[in-house]
Amino acid sequence: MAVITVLEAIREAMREEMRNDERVFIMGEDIGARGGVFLATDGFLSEFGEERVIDTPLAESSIAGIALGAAMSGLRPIAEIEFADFIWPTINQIVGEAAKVRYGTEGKLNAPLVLRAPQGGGVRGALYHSQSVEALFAHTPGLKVVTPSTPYDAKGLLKSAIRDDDPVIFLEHKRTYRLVKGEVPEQEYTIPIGKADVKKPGEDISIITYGLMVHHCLEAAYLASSENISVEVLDLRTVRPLDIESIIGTVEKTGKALIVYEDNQALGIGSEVAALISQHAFEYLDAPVIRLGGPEVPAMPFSPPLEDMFMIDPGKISTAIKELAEY
Amino acid sequence: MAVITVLEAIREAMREEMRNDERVFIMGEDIGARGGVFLATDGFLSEFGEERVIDTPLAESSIAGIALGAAMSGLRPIAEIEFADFIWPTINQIVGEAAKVRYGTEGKLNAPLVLRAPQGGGVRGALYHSQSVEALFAHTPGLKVVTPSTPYDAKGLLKSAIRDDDPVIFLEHKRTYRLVKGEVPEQEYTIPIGKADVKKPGEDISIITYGLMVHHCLEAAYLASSENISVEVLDLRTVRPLDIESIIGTVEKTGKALIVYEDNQALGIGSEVAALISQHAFEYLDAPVIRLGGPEVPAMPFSPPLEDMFMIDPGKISTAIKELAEY
Amino acid sequence: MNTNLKINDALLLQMYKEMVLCRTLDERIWMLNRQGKAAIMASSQGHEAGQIGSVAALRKGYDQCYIYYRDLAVLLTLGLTPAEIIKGFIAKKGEPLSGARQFPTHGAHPTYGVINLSNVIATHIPQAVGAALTAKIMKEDRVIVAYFGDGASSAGDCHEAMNFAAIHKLPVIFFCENNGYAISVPLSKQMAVDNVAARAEGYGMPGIEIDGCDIAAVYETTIEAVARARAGLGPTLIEANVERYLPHTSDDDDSIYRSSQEIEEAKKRDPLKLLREQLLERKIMNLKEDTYIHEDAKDIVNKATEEAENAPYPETVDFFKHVYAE
Amino acid sequence: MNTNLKINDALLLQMYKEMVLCRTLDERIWMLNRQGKAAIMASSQGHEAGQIGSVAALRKGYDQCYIYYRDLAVLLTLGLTPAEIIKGFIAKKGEPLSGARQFPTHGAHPTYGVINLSNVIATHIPQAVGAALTAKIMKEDRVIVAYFGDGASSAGDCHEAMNFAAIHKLPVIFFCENNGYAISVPLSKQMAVDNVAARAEGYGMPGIEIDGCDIAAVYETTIEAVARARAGLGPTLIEANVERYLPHTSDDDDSIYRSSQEIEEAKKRDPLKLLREQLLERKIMNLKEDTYIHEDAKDIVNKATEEAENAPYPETVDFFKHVYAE
Ligand SMILES: Cc1ncc(C[n+]2csc(CCOP(=O)(O)OP(=O)(O)O)c2C)c(N)n1
Ligand SMILES: Cc1ncc(C[n+]2csc(CCOP(=O)(O)OP(=O)(O)O)c2C)c(N)n1
Ligand SMILES: [Mg+2]
Ligand SMILES: [Mg+2]
Repeated sequence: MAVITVLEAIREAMREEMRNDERVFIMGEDIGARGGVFLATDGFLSEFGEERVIDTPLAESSIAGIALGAAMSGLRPIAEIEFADFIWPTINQIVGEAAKVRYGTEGKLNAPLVLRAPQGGGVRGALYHSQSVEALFAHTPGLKVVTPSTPYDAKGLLKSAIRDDDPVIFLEHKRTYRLVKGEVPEQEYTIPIGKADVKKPGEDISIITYGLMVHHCLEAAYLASSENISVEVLDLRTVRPLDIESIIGTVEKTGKALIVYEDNQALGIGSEVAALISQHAFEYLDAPVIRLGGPEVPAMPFSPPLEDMFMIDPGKISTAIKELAEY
Repeated sequence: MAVITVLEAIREAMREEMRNDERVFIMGEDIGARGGVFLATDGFLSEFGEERVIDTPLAESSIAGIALGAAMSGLRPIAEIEFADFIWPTINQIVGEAAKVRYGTEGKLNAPLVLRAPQGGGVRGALYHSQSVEALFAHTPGLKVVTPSTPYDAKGLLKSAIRDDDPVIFLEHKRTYRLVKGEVPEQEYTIPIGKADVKKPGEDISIITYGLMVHHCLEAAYLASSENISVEVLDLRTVRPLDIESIIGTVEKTGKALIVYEDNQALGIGSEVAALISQHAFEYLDAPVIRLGGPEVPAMPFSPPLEDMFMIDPGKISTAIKELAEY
Repeated sequence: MNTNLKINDALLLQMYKEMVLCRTLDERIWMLNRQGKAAIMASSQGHEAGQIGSVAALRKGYDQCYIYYRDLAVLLTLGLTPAEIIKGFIAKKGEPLSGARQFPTHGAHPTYGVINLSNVIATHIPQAVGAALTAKIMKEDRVIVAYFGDGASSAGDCHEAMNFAAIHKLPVIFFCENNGYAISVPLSKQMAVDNVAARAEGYGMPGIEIDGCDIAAVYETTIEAVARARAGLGPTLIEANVERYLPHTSDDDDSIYRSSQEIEEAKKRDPLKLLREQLLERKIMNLKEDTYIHEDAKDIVNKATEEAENAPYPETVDFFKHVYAE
Repeated sequence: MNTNLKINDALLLQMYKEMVLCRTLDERIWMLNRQGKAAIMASSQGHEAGQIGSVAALRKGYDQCYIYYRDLAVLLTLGLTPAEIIKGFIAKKGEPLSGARQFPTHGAHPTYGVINLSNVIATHIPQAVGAALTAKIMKEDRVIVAYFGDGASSAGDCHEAMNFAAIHKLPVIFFCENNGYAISVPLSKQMAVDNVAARAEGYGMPGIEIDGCDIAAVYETTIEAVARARAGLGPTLIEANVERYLPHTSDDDDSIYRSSQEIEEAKKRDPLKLLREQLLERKIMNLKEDTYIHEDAKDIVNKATEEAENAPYPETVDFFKHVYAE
């Protein structure tokens, strides 16, 4: 199996799907000659031509709206938002419209579009190149929201997203792009949207997480082993729909849940996960459900010591593990 | 004390603040000659003139953006979004920008604006005149989000919102506008943002709710009394910042929590409330934390039997109370 | 103008029949609202020539219309029956656009190529451009028409969509039904210029202002724009100046912001009256035929009302269907 | 044009000094980035005449500038010191706009009336209009300038803001620094017309296209627009055609999408070179003075670099401050 980066996995997924299915095309800012600011679509213009690789004007609301119109009329657009921090203008077309296409037409239309965006911090990106945006999409029925952590997952999930008949928001943590490498099979595969994945089995504490934090949690979990705390790490992979069965399953096993996410804590994905656990696994709980999410400041500051204050790292996770273990 | 409606309370709050403070002005669609589609600003144009009562073009993103610019430069705009369903285009200017003004300028600027919008269903408003939008704003530090339930609260909270030095999203449940009447003192008063209010004390079960649902919960709570179940109803009033102390306080007292909200359940306000309870009141809990929120469909359908399926009513709340009582 | 694009007598008469039917249906729905039966109604009275004249220039069932709530005549002319439409207003089962999940006239009807996805104004304009992009990519000579009001032209989505369509020379027609008001806000508070068509040049496409009460002008202008679009020459912005005779919707009270005098003045150019006079004058129709057309329309609308009123409400078992693919 | 609005020799020389300082500072920061010290840099090289010429037409500290990331010369000309600016690029304590919480050049400096709130392109255009609304409501004769690139003109916010400003005749100048690219996307893929100024007429305001490398033209055009705005005659859209000599930012590689030939061609109209030649030719400055100006600039920038590099990082105790009023 080849070892590739998350960025390469994403590029491969798109390239293969564009080769397989004529209806798939991509649109966004700088995705053509430039190949995308992160080079996710490097080489696409020359392979697929200007009609299927569309450099758009700087106008995010219409990137979403035009993609939606194309999706409703039979194509399968992959629209790229250059950074997730610029995704807000798409909310009207995605949360307001795309999510309701199928329901509001009684199934006569559907919207098979993918909205991709690099998100997350720890890259000295400051307030406006570091935000996490999954919570604003994950609230709305009709949408799917995917947050991969590894090359294998990214490729398999993005292929599923492109083939999905409903709108999928695909949020790639930009810090994983080049940092995280992993094996990816040569042969064709997909990973189902909506299924979580146990990245490390364990007995004493369940950590539920996704995206970049999976790697920090794994690091903390392996550290904990050396202190005889056995931690299970569940990677949600998809934050809408949540894999409730796997979430409840791991907590029933360990009796202790720690939810780790980089986004602001209040009303983030971890809130829903905690609410589900406290409703459906109440009788199995041996301790309070603990969330370790981003602090109560609007976004991640620029200066290195300030950014470090915001980011959750293996050290902070280890502290939480120990506290929970001792409860 | 005069008995007035929620709509009248809102009108009075704005009128008094505009009389008291020259910097306060209002802008939005149809708020001038028309007096607002719900008549919230009826008579304002003739009293305050065209410069302080600005009928805007149909352009929500700029309603928010212009209000933000005015707020940063010394005025205190009250911007009205005609229906909350049309508020999505403001997310970029409100969640993206207004929330970060103070933090991103190290306190050199602030954004004392109020964004008002009628929201909620049960009015045969269908998919696009019934949505609840509090969750999309309540996630972001830097914003405040207020959801009043009674005329007394609406007036006192709106006055506080207008005087607040930070951006406040003020979401009025349109079904309460004319339906809910109540006493309001003649003399000047305000209600602090961020404080919940016990609308009915009780011993056995805590219901935590806000907006229109406060009234349905009270009805169900009084019904429960006749079956010897004593229910406390806590009205959050503000959904960001949450009054964590009051939430934990009531659950410590009763040991059982039911959270009721009209918005889609997953990742709604109730998710955060449940998460807080399961973390901070774990040892006091005698039963799972139960949420009763909107169903997993994108929004409320039009036809009466379908709308009734969506809306939470005293009957559904009573059922949940009984189940929780029997646990 | 190419003369064979000109309207002919048979088509004029056909359009008149459609207009009479639409007006009759519109009045009936307004009445149903006043009787407390229909939930909410945005009347098309005064807009009909713009709607019918432009649809007549399309290949029905092949071209696509992204409409808004006031486009009753578009729906009717494309093929929805009056009973189907009334079912929408009283939220009955069998409503074909959304199964009565949405506000009246909203949803989609793929067979007729008509989409009215939401109540959020202007969102459909980029969507229409997206459909035009599909036509271009798939090399189909389909034309897409986006119908919208003067109010919608202020929205950012309108700007972004027009700009994109002009860059890529997409087969889309921006058809603005300018009735001078966005609910209560008059044009002078919506823009500092006199017309929306003035914007077209700044995007690099033709902008044509026409009398939207003159159905022949509407038809002929649209025919030309359709030809441009099909030939791959790109979008056109047509601004049809129309009138709104009733309040914004049945929930509105326009007496607060509009004088009855202004409305009386506007009625002088009632498209129905103008077309009727033309047909009689040019002897394409006589008075007896006119009476028959009106009676026929009333009859159709009566039967449709009965059918719709007798229909049941949708079943609640389907409430959770169509959130995701099943 | 009113002749007393014409630029004079002293002002030209002053502007030249500012331009030399800005270029020197800009080159230094680019170097700091290449050394791994400065995080990210969007160079102003080629834009300086547009920025300096327009700021010179303002009442500094009274009028307000809503700028974007490429407006280094605006910041410098308004009064920020090179040391303060470099602190922004290396995220040091004492950075005056945001306390190094934001990307370099972002935040606000109320004393100088300059705001650069976010990296989200075009959001500041309605905000600038809101500030102009404040001026109007408060009856202050303040003028607001919104600086933005050609890319920003495609955004819905730009449209909505211009339309509103024109309706209310607000004292705002829309100053577009058109360098022909939005990162890698050339103008031809951003719009079907040749210039942004073409849009102005459709909003009902003057739209003026100028050579943004000709500092006198920039100054004189802005002086006129400022006069219009102060007199209550409303907004003006100025499109200054400028050049971008370096990649979009220090993170970009423009060789993928732009020929070195094109850049060489563009350098023929380097605003610094043009102004220098003019000053020498018209004997407003001699070669020795020019050398001194350059040496002085280098000296200032050297000292500033040292000061900034020696500054500590911000303290983490303040991390939670300024989320809400305290
Ligand atoms: C985005 C959005 N904002 C506000 C509204 C509320 N609203 C409904 S119709 C309307 C006026 C639309 O005017 P126009 O586009 O001219 O169409 P007309 O009704 O005059 O035909 C408004 C403001 C809405 N539906 N969508
Ligand atoms: C809303 C938004 N979309 C995308 C970006 C990413 N981005 C940063 S700069 C830029 C190009 C801007 O071009 P232009 O406005 O012409 O300014 P220039 O850099 O050429 O001076 C883009 C697309 C952004 N910052 N904000
Ligand atoms: Mg109108
Ligand atoms: Mg540019």
